[in-house]
Amino acid sequence: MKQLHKKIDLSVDIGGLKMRNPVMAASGTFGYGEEYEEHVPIDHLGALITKGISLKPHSGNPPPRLVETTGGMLNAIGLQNIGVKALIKEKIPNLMKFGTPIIVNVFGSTLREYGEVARILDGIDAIKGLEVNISCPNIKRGGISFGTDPRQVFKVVSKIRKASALPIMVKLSPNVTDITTIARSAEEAGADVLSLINTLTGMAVDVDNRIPKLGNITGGLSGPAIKPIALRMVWEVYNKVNIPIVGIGGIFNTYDALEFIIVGASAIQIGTAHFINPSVAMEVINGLENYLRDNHIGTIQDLVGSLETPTFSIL
Amino acid sequence: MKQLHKKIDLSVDIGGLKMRNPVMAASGTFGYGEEYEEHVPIDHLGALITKGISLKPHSGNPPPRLVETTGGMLNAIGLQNIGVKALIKEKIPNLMKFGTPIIVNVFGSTLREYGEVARILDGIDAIKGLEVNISCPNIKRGGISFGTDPRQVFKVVSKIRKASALPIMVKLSPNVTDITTIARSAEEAGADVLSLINTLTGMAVDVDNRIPKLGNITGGLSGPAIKPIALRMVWEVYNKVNIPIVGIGGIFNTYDALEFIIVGASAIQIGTAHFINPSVAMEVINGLENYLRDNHIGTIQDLVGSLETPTFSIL
Amino acid sequence: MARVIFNRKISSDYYRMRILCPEIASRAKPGQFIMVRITELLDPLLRRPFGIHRLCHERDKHTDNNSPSCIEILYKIVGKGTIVLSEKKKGEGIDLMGPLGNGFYLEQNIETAVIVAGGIGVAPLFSLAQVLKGVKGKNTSRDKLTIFIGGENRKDILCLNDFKKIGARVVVSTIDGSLGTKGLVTDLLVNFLRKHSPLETKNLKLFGCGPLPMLRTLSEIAFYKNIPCQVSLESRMACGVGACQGCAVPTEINKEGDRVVLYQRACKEGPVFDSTIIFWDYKSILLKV
Amino acid sequence: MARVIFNRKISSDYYRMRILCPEIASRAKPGQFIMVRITELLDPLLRRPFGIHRLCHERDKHTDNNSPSCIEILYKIVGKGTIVLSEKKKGEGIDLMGPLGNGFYLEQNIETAVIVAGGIGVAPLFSLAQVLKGVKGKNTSRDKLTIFIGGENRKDILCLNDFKKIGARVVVSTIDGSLGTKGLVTDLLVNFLRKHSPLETKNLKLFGCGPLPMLRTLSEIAFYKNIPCQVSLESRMACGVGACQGCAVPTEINKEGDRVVLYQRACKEGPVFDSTIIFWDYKSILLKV
Ligand SMILES: Cc1cc2nc3c(=O)[nH]c(=O)nc-3n(C[C@H](O)[C@H](O)[C@H](O)COP(=O)(O)OP(=O)(O)OC[C@H]3O[C@@H](n4cnc5c(N)ncnc54)[C@H](O)[C@@H]3O)c2cc1C
Ligand SMILES: Cc1cc2nc3c(=O)[nH]c(=O)nc-3n(C[C@H](O)[C@H](O)[C@H](O)COP(=O)(O)OP(=O)(O)OC[C@H]3O[C@@H](n4cnc5c(N)ncnc54)[C@H](O)[C@@H]3O)c2cc1C
Ligand SMILES: Cc1cc2nc3c(=O)[nH]c(=O)nc-3n(C[C@H](O)[C@H](O)[C@H](O)COP(=O)(O)O)c2cc1C
Ligand SMILES: Cc1cc2nc3c(=O)[nH]c(=O)nc-3n(C[C@H](O)[C@H](O)[C@H](O)COP(=O)(O)O)c2cc1C
Ligand code: FES
Ligand code: FES
Repeated sequence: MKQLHKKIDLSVDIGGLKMRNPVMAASGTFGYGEEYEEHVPIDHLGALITKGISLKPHSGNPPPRLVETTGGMLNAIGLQNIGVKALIKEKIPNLMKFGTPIIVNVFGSTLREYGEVARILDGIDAIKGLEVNISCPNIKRGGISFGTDPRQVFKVVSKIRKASALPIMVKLSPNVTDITTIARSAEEAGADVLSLINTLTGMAVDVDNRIPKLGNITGGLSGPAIKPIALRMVWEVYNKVNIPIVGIGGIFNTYDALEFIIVGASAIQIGTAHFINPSVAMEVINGLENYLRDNHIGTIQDLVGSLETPTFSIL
Repeated sequence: MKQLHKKIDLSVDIGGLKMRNPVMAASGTFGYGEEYEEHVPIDHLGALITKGISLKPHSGNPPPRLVETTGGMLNAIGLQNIGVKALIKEKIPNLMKFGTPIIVNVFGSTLREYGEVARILDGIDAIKGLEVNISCPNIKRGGISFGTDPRQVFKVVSKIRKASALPIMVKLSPNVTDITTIARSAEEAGADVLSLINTLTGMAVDVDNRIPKLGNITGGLSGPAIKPIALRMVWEVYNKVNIPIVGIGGIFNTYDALEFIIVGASAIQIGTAHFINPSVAMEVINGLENYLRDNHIGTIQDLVGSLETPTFSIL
Repeated sequence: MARVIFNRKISSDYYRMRILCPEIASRAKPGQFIMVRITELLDPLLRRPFGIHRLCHERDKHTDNNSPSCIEILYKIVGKGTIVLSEKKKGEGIDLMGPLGNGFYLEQNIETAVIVAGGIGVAPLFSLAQVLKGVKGKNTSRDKLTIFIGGENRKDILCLNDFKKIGARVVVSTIDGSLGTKGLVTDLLVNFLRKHSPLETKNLKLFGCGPLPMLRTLSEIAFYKNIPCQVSLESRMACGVGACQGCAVPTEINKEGDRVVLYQRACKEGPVFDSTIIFWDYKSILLKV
Repeated sequence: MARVIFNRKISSDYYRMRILCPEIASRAKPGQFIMVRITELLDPLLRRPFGIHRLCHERDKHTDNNSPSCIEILYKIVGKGTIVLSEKKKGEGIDLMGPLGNGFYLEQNIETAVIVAGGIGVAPLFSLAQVLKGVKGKNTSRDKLTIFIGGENRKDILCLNDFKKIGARVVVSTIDGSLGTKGLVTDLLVNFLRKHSPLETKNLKLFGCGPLPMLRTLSEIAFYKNIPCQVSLESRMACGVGACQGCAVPTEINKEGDRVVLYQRACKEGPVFDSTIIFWDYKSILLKV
């Protein structure tokens, strides 16, 4: 079945984000790019999403910040970041040199802060889009995350929509009863793209000392353990919204990426897998190309949401 | 540090359920006992919970019904069960011979059905308690699960409370934004015990055929993958309710069981682990005894909720 | 704990493993299976089911004891579980549960038997042939037991000489014609049956194991020829003992005059079923198992 | 891919593994570490960090090339990752990332150095001693390099002869007194320093690696005696390259006149830190890492 090695076009344009391929590095797992410079040809990535940034610098949570779980890991890095001004001054110039689209992940602890961060980032040439992390505790509302209340989500996204002309990708929290209502709020408020999922809140205990294994008590679960949940959520949201979706959660190889695309993701992000296999993004990019070629599929777009579901059942 | 081999008392009484130890077999993973008869000394178990039972028999979901995921598995058995009457006639007599407390897991697709099943089971001597599965799709409300709406939970539990004098354990769904509000509804409606968590809804895709790997499209995720989420939820609920909690989710060994007890569970259930290691419950029972002895702790109760959390943090 | 006696690669993708497990071997019947724990770690998580391929004695212990002390499994590398299994070394411990399920139903006097195997489906059928051929020199005539073995190509045709050695007639087909007749094994079976009068096939029994489409065709042939046929089915399994209901196979049974669909457990009521009770129209879903 | 040259048990819980990895070995500095992928499967999931214990040449290839082709790690079995690692066989491939982190800072002329090791903390300190002793016969006087090694009992005292062989003075203590002086290794250090005049300790450098309480005491001793001290810290790691912020170590730095706490990455700014910048009061949490 060998055929001529036709070049497959993996490029995508999702909600104004143009990328040479649909494989991005997820926020918080790829630093500011420079950390993986030696290990990954960063210019091959579809896009690079920075660690979440807020108005002022934050020092983050007390250690321990990590714990391995079966098929996953919990992280409680907290809000640690250098603040939006330092990002622009110290990190963006270096990031630019990779020639990879940069998407800045933003968050705030108040509505206002979200807006301000977005405004400061608006008009900076190297930045091709914003990813809005709505899984952050809302200080005004007693620490309940913005991302679990559809009305709050609408407000946050509207605020950012007004503050920025950049493509806006809203990153959804999986810690909700019905992710589709949150997704629709974000869509109505003007999101261009939805990305999901962020981590699921979890916990681990040191039974010898009877203390939490994380300094922050709870943390966010990522990795292959959460993939089934992430897939289900992408599929649910795909059936309810009309804007493109970016799939995230436990993607470790080409098959995992394909699962997300087939249930409805127009692109994907890789997080935890980088830690275990820094070549993972390159392997997935090649793997997607091979899959398209082997299956005579012209573009990624033709694969998005191509899941066939059984049409009959037996009582 | 060898000391006299003092007999440790593992017995617990939670909300009227008296058990020789806090280790139960979880619903749907241990059949009706007889299936594991050859492989497990069933009389050593704290209690045995039957597969979920409804008023009428159900044939269940189309295959495939199982798929392995990293650190877990998805199941979509559906409602398959022989109906409450056949349970009483065909299964209970055999179950009684083990001398292990039997708890019947019940569900319905209408409020009324829940009540009727409970009423039919009331007064049967061998049955020591009911576990109410509220993660079932509510037909009247378009398939949304009872377990995600606090008002519905209140209604279901009240209905059962009226229909039965048995200890009632309400099994909570983890597919919710805030499990503590659901827990409190169940408590207010008269639940004696809460058990958590049931499975998280997930999905898997066969990328070669571009179809779901489960006949039912989605299924319930269980196993070690979900343990961090389950632990977090038990801890959250423990801090909000005054009735005993039974911890469930990915318990594979003594350490896992201890984690749940330390964050607030008075007893635990083992599910998926039986499939991999049929001796798991016996190992956990012995392990708990050894832990108590080694740590000079008198009873399990002294360990429940003994987590110490850090009292300071650095900005 | 059971112990690996050998674990040999027998052709590109196929391995044969002999395991010392007297408690399982002494009770095992053809068609039953074992659940193997692949690793003490949690990836892969679930046990994997394998048919009992062969019953035998440990080589260096020729005891008078008639009951076998070892079983063999014959397996194909298809994913991570079988890859890890193929790395097990001689002497290593291995965690098994078994024998599980209902094996083939064998009446006292089976006059003539025809076994149809597709690919790795041959695995449980060798132990069946062993038993059908009886213990000491019984049923030695080649006419009494015929084995049809089909596969994609010659590499997928296993156990040829083993079957010959126990005195069975062996008929082979491959899709690409690289060994035996080119074509489907079920087509050869149709030809074979055509040559026999209904009287001759009267006391014939059919046994099959292999890919679902093959088994379905086999079942149709048996139905039209009115020959009793038992098939061994595969299904995804978690517990292997009947506790989880995960391995459901749709069957059609008679209930108050109606044919109703009822799910039966491959691990408990099966994996061997009478071919007439399987609800084959379900194949569109089952095929993807 | 890197390849295992040997993987030896050196005492009950300790293993020594030599790995052929010229690209890493030729660039490695004492105090740096590698991240090892334990398995191709997903349990255990994360890579595990190990200090570079020793730089050396592959035995059977005595080339003129001065740069080492192999590294060794010395590791203690503490959980499933190290158990699986201990099962790796000679000749197997092994997936490494490295050399990572900042090693020990070595000025041109270190006159006298004192190394303090607790338990498995000795691992990265041997490569440090190798370098401190210089290449060809430099610093051969025993007075120039002293190693204090402490442990629970004699089994935890590793590399004794290795240090002696390269010409260092070795002082040993164990908690149970089964080898060397009974007691804490830091108490021996205090005695040792008491015997030296401030003038003598003026050009002394301290280096330490071991359990956190030991390092804290070491740091206090260094502070009171005003001796420069570098410590190598452990922390839970995920990426090992500075990307995840997971391995944060609290440090105290001067910011506009105030001492403020700042988290630094053990994998990037560390694992070796100047002992004065570590925020030791944090130990109550750190101890539980
Ligand atoms: C009763 C029974 C007896 C069997 N006997 C044999 C035998 O003797 N020799 C042999 O080689 N194989 C046998 N199988 C199939 C064998 O269990 C699977 O090939 C094996 O579990 C695959 O594991 P894996 O991790 O290598 O593959 P995976 O990575 O899990 O899957 C690879 C492929 O194998 C299929 N598969 C996985 N698990 C199962 C399963 N439980 N049942 C059916 N298909 C599955 C999947 O659809 C997938 O396409 C039997 C199956 C059953 C149910
Ligand atoms: C920079 C650095 C260098 C190291 N060098 C060495 C070395 O040369 N030799 C050596 O034996 N060990 C070294 N360690 C510690 C080693 O990484 C851990 O012992 C190992 O990861 C444990 O893996 P495991 O799966 O066996 O244990 P696990 O089952 O993961 O854990 C068992 C115990 O080890 C502790 N632990 C687990 N992971 C880490 C970690 N990343 N850092 C610290 N403690 C951990 C846990 O608290 C737990 O108590 C080093 C650690 C770091 C950060
Ligand atoms: C160490 C770590 C830090 C993270 N930091 C952020 C962050 O700052 N902002 C954000 O939106 N998501 C953050 N995430 C979530 C990831 O971007 C991603 O959504 C999640 O890890 C699931 O994907 P994965 O399973 O591929 O890792 C972080 C994840 C990890 C593991
Ligand atoms: C095959 C299977 C069937 C199950 N059936 C039921 C059921 O009928 N009723 C119920 O309340 N929970 C059911 N569960 C959920 C388990 O009781 C348990 O809550 C869940 O599996 C998490 O625990 P584990 O990780 O230990 O398996 C089922 C789980 C599995 C794996
Ligand atoms: S595999 Fe569990 S019932 Fe068959
Ligand atoms: S381990 Fe990721 S930053 Fe250090």
